[in-house]
Amino acid sequence: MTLYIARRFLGFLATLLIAAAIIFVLLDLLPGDPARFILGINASDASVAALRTQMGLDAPALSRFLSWVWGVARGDFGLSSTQRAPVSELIWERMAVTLPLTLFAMVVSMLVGLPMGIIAAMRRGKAADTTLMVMAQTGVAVPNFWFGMLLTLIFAVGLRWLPTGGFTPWDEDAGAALRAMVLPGMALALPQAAILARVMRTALVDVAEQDFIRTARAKGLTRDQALWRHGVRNALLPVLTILGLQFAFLIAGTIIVENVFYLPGLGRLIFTAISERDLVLVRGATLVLVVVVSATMLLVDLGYALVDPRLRRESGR
Amino acid sequence: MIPLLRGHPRLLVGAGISLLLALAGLVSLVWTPYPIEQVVVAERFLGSGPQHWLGTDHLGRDMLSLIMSGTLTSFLVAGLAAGIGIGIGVPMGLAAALWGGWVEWLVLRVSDLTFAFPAVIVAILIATLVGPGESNAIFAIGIFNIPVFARVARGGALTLVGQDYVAAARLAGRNRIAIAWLHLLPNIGSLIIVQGTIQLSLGILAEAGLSYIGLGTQPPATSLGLMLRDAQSLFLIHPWLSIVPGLAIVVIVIALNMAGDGLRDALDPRLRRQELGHVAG
Amino acid sequence: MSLVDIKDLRISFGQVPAVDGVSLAIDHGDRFGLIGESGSGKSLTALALAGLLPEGARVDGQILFDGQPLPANEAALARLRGRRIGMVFQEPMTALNPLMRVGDQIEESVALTRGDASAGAIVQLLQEVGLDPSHGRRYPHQLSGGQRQRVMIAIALAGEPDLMIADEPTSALDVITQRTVIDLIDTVCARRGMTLLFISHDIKVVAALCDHIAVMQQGTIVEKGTTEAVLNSPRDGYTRALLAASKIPRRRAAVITAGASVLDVENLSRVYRHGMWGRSVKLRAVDDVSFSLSKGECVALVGPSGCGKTTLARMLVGLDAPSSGTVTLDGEPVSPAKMRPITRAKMSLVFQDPFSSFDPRMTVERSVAEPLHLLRALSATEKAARVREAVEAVGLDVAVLERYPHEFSGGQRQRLAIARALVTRPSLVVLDEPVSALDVSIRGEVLALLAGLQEEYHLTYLLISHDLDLVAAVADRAMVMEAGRIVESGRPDDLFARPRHPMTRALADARLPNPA
Amino acid sequence: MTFSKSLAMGVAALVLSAGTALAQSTEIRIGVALEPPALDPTAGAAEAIDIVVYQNVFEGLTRIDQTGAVQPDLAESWAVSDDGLTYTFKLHDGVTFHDGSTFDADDVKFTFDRILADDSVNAQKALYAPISTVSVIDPLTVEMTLSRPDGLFLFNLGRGDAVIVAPESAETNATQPIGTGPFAFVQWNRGSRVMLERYEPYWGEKPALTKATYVFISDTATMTNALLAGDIDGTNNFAAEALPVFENNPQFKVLVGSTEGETILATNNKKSPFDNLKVRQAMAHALNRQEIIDGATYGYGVPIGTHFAPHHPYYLDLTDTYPFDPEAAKALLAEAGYPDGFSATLKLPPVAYARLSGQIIASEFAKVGIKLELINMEWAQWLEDVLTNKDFDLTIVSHVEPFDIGIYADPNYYFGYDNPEVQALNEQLNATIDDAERKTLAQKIETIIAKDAVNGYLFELAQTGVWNAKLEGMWQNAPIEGVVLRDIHWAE
Repeated sequence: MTLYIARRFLGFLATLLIAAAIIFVLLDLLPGDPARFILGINASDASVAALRTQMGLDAPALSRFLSWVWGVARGDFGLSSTQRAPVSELIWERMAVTLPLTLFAMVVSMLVGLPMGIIAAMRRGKAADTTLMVMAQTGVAVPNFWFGMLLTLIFAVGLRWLPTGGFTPWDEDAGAALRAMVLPGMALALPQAAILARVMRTALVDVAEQDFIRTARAKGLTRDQALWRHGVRNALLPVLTILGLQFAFLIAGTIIVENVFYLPGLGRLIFTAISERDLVLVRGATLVLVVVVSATMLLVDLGYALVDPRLRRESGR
Repeated sequence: MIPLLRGHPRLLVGAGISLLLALAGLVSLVWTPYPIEQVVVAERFLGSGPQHWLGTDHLGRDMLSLIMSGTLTSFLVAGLAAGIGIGIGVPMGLAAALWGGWVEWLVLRVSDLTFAFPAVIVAILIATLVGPGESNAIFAIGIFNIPVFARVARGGALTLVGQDYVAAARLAGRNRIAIAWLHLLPNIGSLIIVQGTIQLSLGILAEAGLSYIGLGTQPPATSLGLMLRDAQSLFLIHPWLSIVPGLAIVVIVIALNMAGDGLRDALDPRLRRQELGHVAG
Repeated sequence: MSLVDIKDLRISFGQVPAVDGVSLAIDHGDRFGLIGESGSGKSLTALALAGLLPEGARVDGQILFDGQPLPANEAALARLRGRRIGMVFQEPMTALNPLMRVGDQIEESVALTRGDASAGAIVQLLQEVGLDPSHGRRYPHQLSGGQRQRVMIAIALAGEPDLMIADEPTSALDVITQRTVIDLIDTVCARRGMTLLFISHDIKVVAALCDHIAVMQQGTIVEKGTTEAVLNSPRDGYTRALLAASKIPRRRAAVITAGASVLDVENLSRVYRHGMWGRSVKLRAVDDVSFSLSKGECVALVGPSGCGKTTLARMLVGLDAPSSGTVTLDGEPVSPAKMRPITRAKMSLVFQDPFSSFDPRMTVERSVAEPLHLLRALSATEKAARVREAVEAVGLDVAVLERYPHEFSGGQRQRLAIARALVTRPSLVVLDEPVSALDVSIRGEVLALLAGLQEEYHLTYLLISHDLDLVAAVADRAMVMEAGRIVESGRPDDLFARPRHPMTRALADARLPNPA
Repeated sequence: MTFSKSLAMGVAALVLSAGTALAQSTEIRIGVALEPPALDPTAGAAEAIDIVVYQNVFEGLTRIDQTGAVQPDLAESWAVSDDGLTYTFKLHDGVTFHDGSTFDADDVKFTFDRILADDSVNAQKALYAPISTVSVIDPLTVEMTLSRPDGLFLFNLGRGDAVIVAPESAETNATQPIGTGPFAFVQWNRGSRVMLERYEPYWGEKPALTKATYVFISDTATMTNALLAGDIDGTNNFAAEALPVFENNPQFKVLVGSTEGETILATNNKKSPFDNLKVRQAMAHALNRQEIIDGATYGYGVPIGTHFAPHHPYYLDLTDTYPFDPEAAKALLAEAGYPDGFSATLKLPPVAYARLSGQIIASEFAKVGIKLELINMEWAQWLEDVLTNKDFDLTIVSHVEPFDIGIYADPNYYFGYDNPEVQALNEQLNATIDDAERKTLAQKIETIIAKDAVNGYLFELAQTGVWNAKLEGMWQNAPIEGVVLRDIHWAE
């Protein structure tokens, strides 16, 4: 087992290092000069040049990259050029929104998607199966910003149960912060729940044909009991891999949903930072995002080994 | 192909609708009821009527023409993105299955890497490098497709690499690349097609998402996602403007998914039987 | 009043009747054997009795268990299955839940039937099936095929059933494990006085275990009666053919041209390393093997599963590289890397599973012609001629060339595999369990074909098999392998009459008496 | 139309029936589309900074009122020497910064030394170039001498770029703004909101509001929902296309005013074929201003014929210099040597009015043979291409700086117009103080740049604010960038 973890962790670190290099190189090529952006239309070239040196933009690329990576290792992401605040602080502020939102959406999508998939598989071919799968099909097909709009119109504008958006920090008013999570979380969770339902159903239908289900029935279990006790756990393996991928979809999705519900999330931070050419901030935020997504995929892989004893002893791929 | 369709209504319906819409898109290359760049502000927000079957948008452009050319762009973007995914992802997957060892380790790391970069971030980075537009959306979504097809190809190839006919081919002196081309690719072809339809539908949704934050297709060209974005702020005044493109997206994605599922059922039994092989008795 | 009474059972999928009017009765304590080839409907009959038929099956006729018709609703049927019937299936690899310890899977069966699942009951069951209590903590993938089949039997016995149904329990096991499992079923049924329904395509196994036999063909019972009656004086033609096919015709001794050795193997070994640097575990799959084959000879390589015979075979044909030692064919070196195409064309391999040895997407012609890729000198017409010649040599019509593999039966595919092996006119052909995947009736034809080809083209065969009757009948010389080493070799009749090495003796003892 | 009308009404009814949450009588939440990159108006040009802090957190020596006139602020009164070169300011007594430190002449000297320093990062440094010396006479008196008379000097002192900052807090104003204004900074949750509260020891007249929160909402549809749901009380500038939702809704009031934003089709005069006057005249004839206003800003916006704000007393209506006449345009193009037109690029910054008018103009120009390729850009890339490198054919942008006709006298400004006569007139204009004289000079310049069709003058950007019906005291027009909270209060 430790061999399996060691190999995967090594891979994880390698991915991060390459990702950091790619982010740095890509951002260095960005056209547009941050200093010019800050000083605007009428600023003279002299003051723009002054700001550039002040921000250290003229040093050679490699030394900037090395100092950046060394800084990141120590947790210091540098100073944001537009917002004069440490990047790590800005990112942490935004993570306090994006992470809970993504986890909320994951939980909702699991609570909705998995049971849907299981019931559809249990009632395969019957009415429940087709209706659930049609719902899943439509769920995947609706663009989440459109669904977000619909949710707002009904629950926020119409019924006034929930805010139309915005976010009050957790320490200030946890209740309001939680309420601010509900609608965006639902908008994010819908397509993922639909995907989960379909994957769960296919996995369970495949497992139902396995020999050990027939053995379980031979022991005296009914078809449903056999599926529930033995089938579901085995069907979770393929579902687990999808969960890892879904987290990457969710993080991407949050950027769009943050716009619809004007949430101060990491996605919008990156989006505005890029349009303001705040390279230090973009670099730091993108790297954090990449680390979070890769870490989740690593966790899912390790989770896979935990659930499936076959991977435990040998050195898995 | 015909027996394939008869047995599977879902495939028939799904493929039918998707092809019909794709055809409508293609027609827009040659002809649309009105040129989509033609702006007639005076005639904006018209409901559906004799001249404009689906009415006009906020710039007086004919909605039917916009939908047709929008469908074409959406299909084009999603199609090319899937093409990138297949073109790069499948060879990677096959190489991982055939060579194993560090090649496989590298392929897995590259796919982790591309997954770690959510499509939207890549789109933002490219948009600022090259400027927003269809090519940017194609590239961003394409990158995100690569690991998906790499995984599918690797998974499919791994089950086949253990088959005796692959050993027989090696005995016949075929090198790995010949084996991949002659034996592995044809046998995972159906897996790729099924995944292709799914990635196509996800690609159309992704393009809509990118257009929503202004990074996808740019005017005067149009796409379903862009139409949806422009109409979003007018939702309470002219809901029709966002219902039409929204429904178009939903119908296309459902049709593509139905085609994908139907294809999986149609191709699967044959695939499954020969894949497992079974001992007599 | 018999325990099981099946009257005019009919099972069909859509309009296709898989079982067409089967009637049979099994008395308490009886040992009933059901023989038939693949597709004869024998397994479906057993599954119908246990109410485990796949979805979409339409069942007519009547099944009485202990005088009562099988209950209709699923829950009652499940309870009956659990308490009164124990089942053992064919494929041990997939019959157990991979994510649960085997002990827990036995415990579940005990809890379902007897209410209390005391640890003692489980240990007692494990010992009864010849497993050590510590095996209970293991996962299925940590046990051998034979051990898993014992776990299956323990599960079946948990509910102290009246009827044990064994559907091909041993056909996936090698000969030694097969014998131990058969003996286990025999002693267990005797001790518990259980009724047994044993299903198999192998007459020897059924004859060894059962008092009554029924023979099924295409969904109907063609003959029923006591074992002696059916075996000694079979009334039905099909039964007679089946019995004849199980006795393999002895081949005339080969004329060996002395001195001309085709293949020379010196100190060949293959070592697998597991684990990270320091604590690596060495597994010696093939350990310092040396031998040589002379032209026209048919040599057998015999041993239990996992003894390394397939690894050795793959090294001989240059599929895998050895850790040390050399293989030379007609003086030329053999290894996956540096090996001239001409040398590779001089040898070929016929695989065990006919269904996985052909690319489903390729026509028979392209598959058979593929080895010709090694002989670039040949022109296209010469290649086409070779392909036709090979196909006709194995007794098939040239028309097969345009068709696809899935349109052929197992036997025909194995013939095509042999044609592919001959197309480059090799001097050495390695046969990896060539007939063990085929129905008994077809084995004879394929073996006769192989013998004929050997004589006609002066081929040298290396036959890998765990079927001692086959080896005794066909091979000139046999080499017994155990844990990667060749422990004994000589003429098969001498070996099995006076075995010196314990493994050879174990193989000899595992042979079932030839019926009649 | 009927279906959509009823839907809008339906939603409005819903809002009514749900009963408006009783808004706290002294608090206000204002929706703003763009979040400021920082909060120091003296070190950044973004309009979003001024919207939050100008005249709320920071104050200057003078301030601009709702009509655009200059009013005294921290400077109680001032005396100007006859030659207009020396200004002596009398400062208010008892004024404190929000961190308690006192305000006096030293702070004024520090502020202007900082603006004029070599390494100054002030966006409008050029406007204050005429200042040669700033000297402290006594703690409450400051004297400034100019190198040349400047008619706009007092106006420029009232801009956000010249607010008075204290040496102790200047460096951290970007994130912790400390000013002398009626509202003190509370906190800034980036990406979400900025909170201000009333500064009790304020020296001047105390504002009605005790708490003000600026909420950043970039999406128009979301802003609509936030207003309808009562999550925000109003917004100073709402997207014109969604106004119908609020126009006939008793819950809300719509304030339509003008801004200083002259929206122009900027033309690269140094690049062929745009260096040819006939081509520029042809383009002017091809523009249908009314269709652009209807399409891009839904009818809100005043057509302009030159680069000047219509609400300004000096404005001259020159819209009929080149009336909409496609035939004349084609004829002029033929004369200029382009019988079948030409193709060019139109680079558009990421704002709605530019993207929409771009498409309309492209369609209008196509009718006279000019084929335009639209290129959409981010702000940073637009600034670099158009401003710095002057690498563009045509672009659309709105110049929101007040009284900025002077840019036509700067030959290396991005649209590259070099007319010595205009440069001389502008020199003269800056040097004169007398109002009547300044008017005639300004109008002369307006006429020349109109005739020369330096750029395609489209329309004055309107400001369409949407507020809760019970709110009063909001500015109708926007003579200067900012949302001044001073006079805003709830009706009851």
